[in-house]
Amino acid sequence: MIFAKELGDTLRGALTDDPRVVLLGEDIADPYGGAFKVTRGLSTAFPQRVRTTPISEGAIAGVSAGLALAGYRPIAEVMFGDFLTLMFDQVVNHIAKYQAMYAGQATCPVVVRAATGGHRGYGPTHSQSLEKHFLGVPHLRVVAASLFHDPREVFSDFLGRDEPVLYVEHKLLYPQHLTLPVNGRIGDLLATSEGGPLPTVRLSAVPVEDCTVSVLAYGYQAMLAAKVIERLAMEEEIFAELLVPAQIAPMDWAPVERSVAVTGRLVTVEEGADGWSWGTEAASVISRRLFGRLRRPVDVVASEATVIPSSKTKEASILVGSAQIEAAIRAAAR
Amino acid sequence: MIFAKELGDTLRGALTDDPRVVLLGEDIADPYGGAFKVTRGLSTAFPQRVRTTPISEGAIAGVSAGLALAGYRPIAEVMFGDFLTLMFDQVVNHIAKYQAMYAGQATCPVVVRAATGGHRGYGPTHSQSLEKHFLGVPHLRVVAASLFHDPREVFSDFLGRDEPVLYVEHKLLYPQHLTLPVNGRIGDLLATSEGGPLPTVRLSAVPVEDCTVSVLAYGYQAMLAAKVIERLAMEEEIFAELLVPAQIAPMDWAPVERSVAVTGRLVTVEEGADGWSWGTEAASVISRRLFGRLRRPVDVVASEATVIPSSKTKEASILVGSAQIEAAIRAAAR
Amino acid sequence: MSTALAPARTGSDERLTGFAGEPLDQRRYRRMRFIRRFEETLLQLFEEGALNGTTHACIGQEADAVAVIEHLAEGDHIFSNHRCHGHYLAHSGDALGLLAEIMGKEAGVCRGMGGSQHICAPGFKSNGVQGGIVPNAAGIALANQLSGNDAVSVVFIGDGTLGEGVVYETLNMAALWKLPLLVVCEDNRWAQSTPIAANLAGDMAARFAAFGVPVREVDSTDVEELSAIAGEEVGLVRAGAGPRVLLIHTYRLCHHSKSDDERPEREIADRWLVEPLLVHGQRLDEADRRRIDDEVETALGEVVATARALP
Amino acid sequence: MSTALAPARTGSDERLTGFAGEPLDQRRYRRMRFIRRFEETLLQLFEEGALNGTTHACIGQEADAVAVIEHLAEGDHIFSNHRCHGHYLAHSGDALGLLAEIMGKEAGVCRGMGGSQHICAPGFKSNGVQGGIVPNAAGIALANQLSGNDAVSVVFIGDGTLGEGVVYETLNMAALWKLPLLVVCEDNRWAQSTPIAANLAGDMAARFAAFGVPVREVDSTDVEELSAIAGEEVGLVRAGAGPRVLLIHTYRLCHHSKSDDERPEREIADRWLVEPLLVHGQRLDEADRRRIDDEVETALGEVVATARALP
Ligand SMILES: Cc1ncc(C[n+]2csc(CCOP(=O)(O)OP(=O)(O)O)c2C)c(N)n1
Ligand SMILES: Cc1ncc(C[n+]2csc(CCOP(=O)(O)OP(=O)(O)O)c2C)c(N)n1
Ligand SMILES: [Mg+2]
Ligand SMILES: [Mg+2]
Repeated sequence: MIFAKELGDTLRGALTDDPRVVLLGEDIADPYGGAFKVTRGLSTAFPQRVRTTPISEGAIAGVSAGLALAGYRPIAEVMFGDFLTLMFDQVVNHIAKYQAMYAGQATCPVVVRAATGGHRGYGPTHSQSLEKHFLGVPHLRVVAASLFHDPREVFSDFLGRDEPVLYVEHKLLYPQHLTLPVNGRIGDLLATSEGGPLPTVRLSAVPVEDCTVSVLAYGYQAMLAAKVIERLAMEEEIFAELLVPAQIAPMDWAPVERSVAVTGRLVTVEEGADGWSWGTEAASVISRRLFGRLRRPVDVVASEATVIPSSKTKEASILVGSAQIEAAIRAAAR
Repeated sequence: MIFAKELGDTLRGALTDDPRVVLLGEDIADPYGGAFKVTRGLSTAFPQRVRTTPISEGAIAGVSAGLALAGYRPIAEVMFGDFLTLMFDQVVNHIAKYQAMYAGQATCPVVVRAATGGHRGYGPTHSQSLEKHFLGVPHLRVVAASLFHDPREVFSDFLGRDEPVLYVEHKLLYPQHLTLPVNGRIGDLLATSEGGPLPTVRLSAVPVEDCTVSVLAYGYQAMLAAKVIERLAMEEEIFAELLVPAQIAPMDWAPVERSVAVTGRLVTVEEGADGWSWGTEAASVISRRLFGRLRRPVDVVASEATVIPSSKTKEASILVGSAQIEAAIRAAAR
Repeated sequence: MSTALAPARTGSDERLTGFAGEPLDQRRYRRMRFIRRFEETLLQLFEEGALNGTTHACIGQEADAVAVIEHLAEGDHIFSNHRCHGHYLAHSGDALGLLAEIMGKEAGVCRGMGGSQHICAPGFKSNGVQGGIVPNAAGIALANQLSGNDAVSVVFIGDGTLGEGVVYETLNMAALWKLPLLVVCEDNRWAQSTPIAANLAGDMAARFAAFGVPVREVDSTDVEELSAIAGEEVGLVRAGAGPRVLLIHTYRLCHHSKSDDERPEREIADRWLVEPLLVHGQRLDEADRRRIDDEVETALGEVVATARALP
Repeated sequence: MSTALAPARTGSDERLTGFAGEPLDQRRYRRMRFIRRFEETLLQLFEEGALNGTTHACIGQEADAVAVIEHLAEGDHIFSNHRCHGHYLAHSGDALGLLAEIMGKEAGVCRGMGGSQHICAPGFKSNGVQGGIVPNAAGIALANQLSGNDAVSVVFIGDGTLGEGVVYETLNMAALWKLPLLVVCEDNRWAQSTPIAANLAGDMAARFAAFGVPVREVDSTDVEELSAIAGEEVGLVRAGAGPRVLLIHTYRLCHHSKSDDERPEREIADRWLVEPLLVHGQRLDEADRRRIDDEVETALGEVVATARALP
């Protein structure tokens, strides 16, 4: 149940089940199978519908848009999420606009998959989590891969709906095992899923009524946060409820609101740069919805707003990791 | 003192005083002088340093970056701010990165000027205020033109510093008169400027101690908001203090915090689409800094998160205008 | 001369798009006249203040639209740009839908969302961002290729749009994948206020050829000449020859959008002498021409009246 | 044979960059050997786990770097890409600064911020985003033009990078403005895992020419041949001929980054027979070659030891 493999199988399933599915991306064809090997084997099985492209991120997005307008289901891979910048025009001014701008006469359900995130020493242009810049683009959904969400369900949601979506896959998730809730548990944590095909997964060592902090995180940071809350519960009896949404924009705030209504405290965690970030909106919304009912201000944990260094020690000093998550939860629980 | 004219004179002054200043942009040369006529006359006076470019936003930004790395002071014009999307890679992965990524061995002080905003019926791809997507890009400043800030001072700040900046000029400001504080007043409003060359201007009918709401707005919306607070003061004795920053990211929150510490209420106003917007960060920061001291939640006023319609009535129904600003201030003051 | 070409869409007004059995000469003249008068009317309405926003007329380039589009069939797809009225009208004949759209009315083809530059109807789309439509059209071509049909995807761009990098990214991909894409490049010598000499280095036709996309180049405002060539190009693409470019050297006789024109008067005046209606109109009897002009005028008058009355 | 070419930067280790008065043949061999051994050492250090992140070696392409850069002078500027070590070492000779950088040490040329792909030193920069460096280099060329100096801005790109649209936007602008820009395109037949046949349609050289940028094409791994041509090209750009392209057909002998290579073994083996050190090494006496090899080895050994000991 390695995530990269599950994801690859999901894509294979989609190609098999739905003749409208087309995969485009740089170096995704066999034998290479993509920089992170997610698509390995797929071009051999579906040579027409799995295509390695030239190094042309703008056209990859633009051709995907055309396919989608014509009724196909393109899934475009961005080798490093840092290069989403080169798709920004197509995403903002084409893909996300067509349906509304054409008064519903067309749909443009492009799926863009991007390998994001740092902690690997790849340096300033190969380590970013730029998804925050795609949050709040009207009519664009942003969904984050996590170990707590089955990619099959995620993609069945994508392919079952008519809206475009940006799916961010943190590189460090690829080699990890999926950890889906089984019988209300994930390992030693209680786990529940709320809200349809892209549920918010709630994880805690004890029932939420006994938790003193809510933690909101996605992607790789959610994996780290799960470990942190487990450790804090075991070792120090600090009990936090972790909420892990799949869809990070637009957000369904209801589960977050419910949790924070109980705990009175919220810590948000993301790897992207601080300032106008994902957690910022959470802080804004929850501060409003639970006005007067929070025990302390919402704490937004994000990475230092600078270039991501290549040096491993420097990188670790600016990117959010377990230490920052733990410190924030401790501070909140105090 | 028409804004477009003042801005043109400012650019002329910069070209005259500083031989490193170079203007690049589509159709900026004479006799046309730019889609909004800001640069009219400049290419005649400085043919080498004022250049009409091909329709190549990416290269305009990229060539500007090279000029800046080489010690020049490029000022690039984007005809419609909607096309900033095509510069996103250069801004995020090149211009804003170079100084920090090269450990300070280079600087890249590009100024990008973009004509933004709606209310003119130009439709989905010529009316947007996309600056929110550039907020929180590490090492990028975002500054908004307003009628309360002298473009001469703004550009002297830009050209006196080594950082890149995105300067957004709402189209509807071009034909307006600048209204700079004179003797502590702008028209019938008290006016003070705080904070150096890019001050936050504070406007109110009565001293802040007698105000019950703080309003934070920039650009064209600040002009609308000033009229609204003046009218509400005159006609209904609802007193609000309006704060108008020039630099909208990174933000100096101190003046906002001071104002809200007095009024206990904050309304933020922007024309960009709702969700992960400028005001979101304001709400997050002020809710934290003044935790327990707000009388009501921060209210973020932004445009409906959808495509901007071409139809004038439809456009007016989704974009923030005076009516929404007034309603929000009234609600806050209740 | 056949009239097999370009049957009018059902439901369109024959006075604008052509009557069944009408000689092709007359039909072409009628369609160009329709486009010309539609846009002149539009500019007048703008001056009156009846419209808002902006608009880009294709006065002088009507022959391109009519010539290319008369070779397209059900299932083909057109992607157009900011200067899309001629293409849209040649495709659909839908004057009321377009006018209502530009007026921002609910009956508009995009219910007032898109306005002049953002039009969508079956087989037709436009977007006002230069360049980005080219990969979109290539994607539609790829869809057609995957579906195994023989539909053609046509995209119209201007000379200035050759400044956008994504155009070349797309040419490359289209050539690699032999996509059934026809790029019609309308070189009208100017991009907004900028002459091609200040916009484009090197050789325009060679740019396409260098990416492995064959180019057919023609300098003409004659709808008949253009149609013959366009027919061959569309036919080749439809037959599976891969992407091709039809490069038409022409001229825009009106200003860029509403009132911005600083081009040499003499240059414009010279081009009025070879404008498409004049060039092709000579092939018609004076009486036929008059009749068609009148029919178009009457029909358009009705369209305007209807549009004005719309909520 | 002159040694006027490519004086070593002051402060660099002459065992790596060449001794004063050394015959040019030997100097060139030494520099290529230096680059080769530096990168082989790097790959070894990666395997040991002494480095982190990623790296792209230019093994097989050393002649390009040495040949072009020996014609550059103080004031000229090089912009390089992800595969920048050879360019950087040929330019600066700064093995320690680069190694420390890749090791993420404070003594690195960018204090560990940039790592393998993001290097900055006087007259040199690199960035790991394909394509975007090309307009950056053009901007530097424009600065030189405006300053009225005769400096040359050189940018290195790979064949695969010809997929990026901004390259063409820049060629166009550079040609229009006659910028003193030299684009060196190192066509090593592959882009990551993708062969040029799957990446590039049409004709590579024609792509540049179509934008009005003259191309000099050469298929060689011989540093002497390359240098002669590069010298002419740099000279032309310096003399104000406007932008030019030096298109070098060559081959990458190592994997793309660390361990990813799925190319046909036979193809690689064939290219090892014409690798630059072999080709040029034949011009040297066996004894000189041995001596140089030893000097480079010793010097690099010291560099590695010093770098390891750095904090
Ligand atoms: C990406 C982008 N940049 C700039 C513009 C503004 N603009 C609209 S039309 C135009 C000129 C287009 O020239 P050309 O392609 O020759 O078409 P023409 O107007 O001559 O038909 C420009 C610069 C735009 N719409 N999109
Ligand atoms: C914008 C962008 N897209 C994708 C990549 C990932 N990438 C790094 S190197 C490379 C291949 C480059 O090929 P080429 O230009 O031929 O240079 P070579 O590696 O052969 O020297 C790719 C796709 C990148 N660095 N930047
Ligand atoms: Mg044109
Ligand atoms: Mg290559």
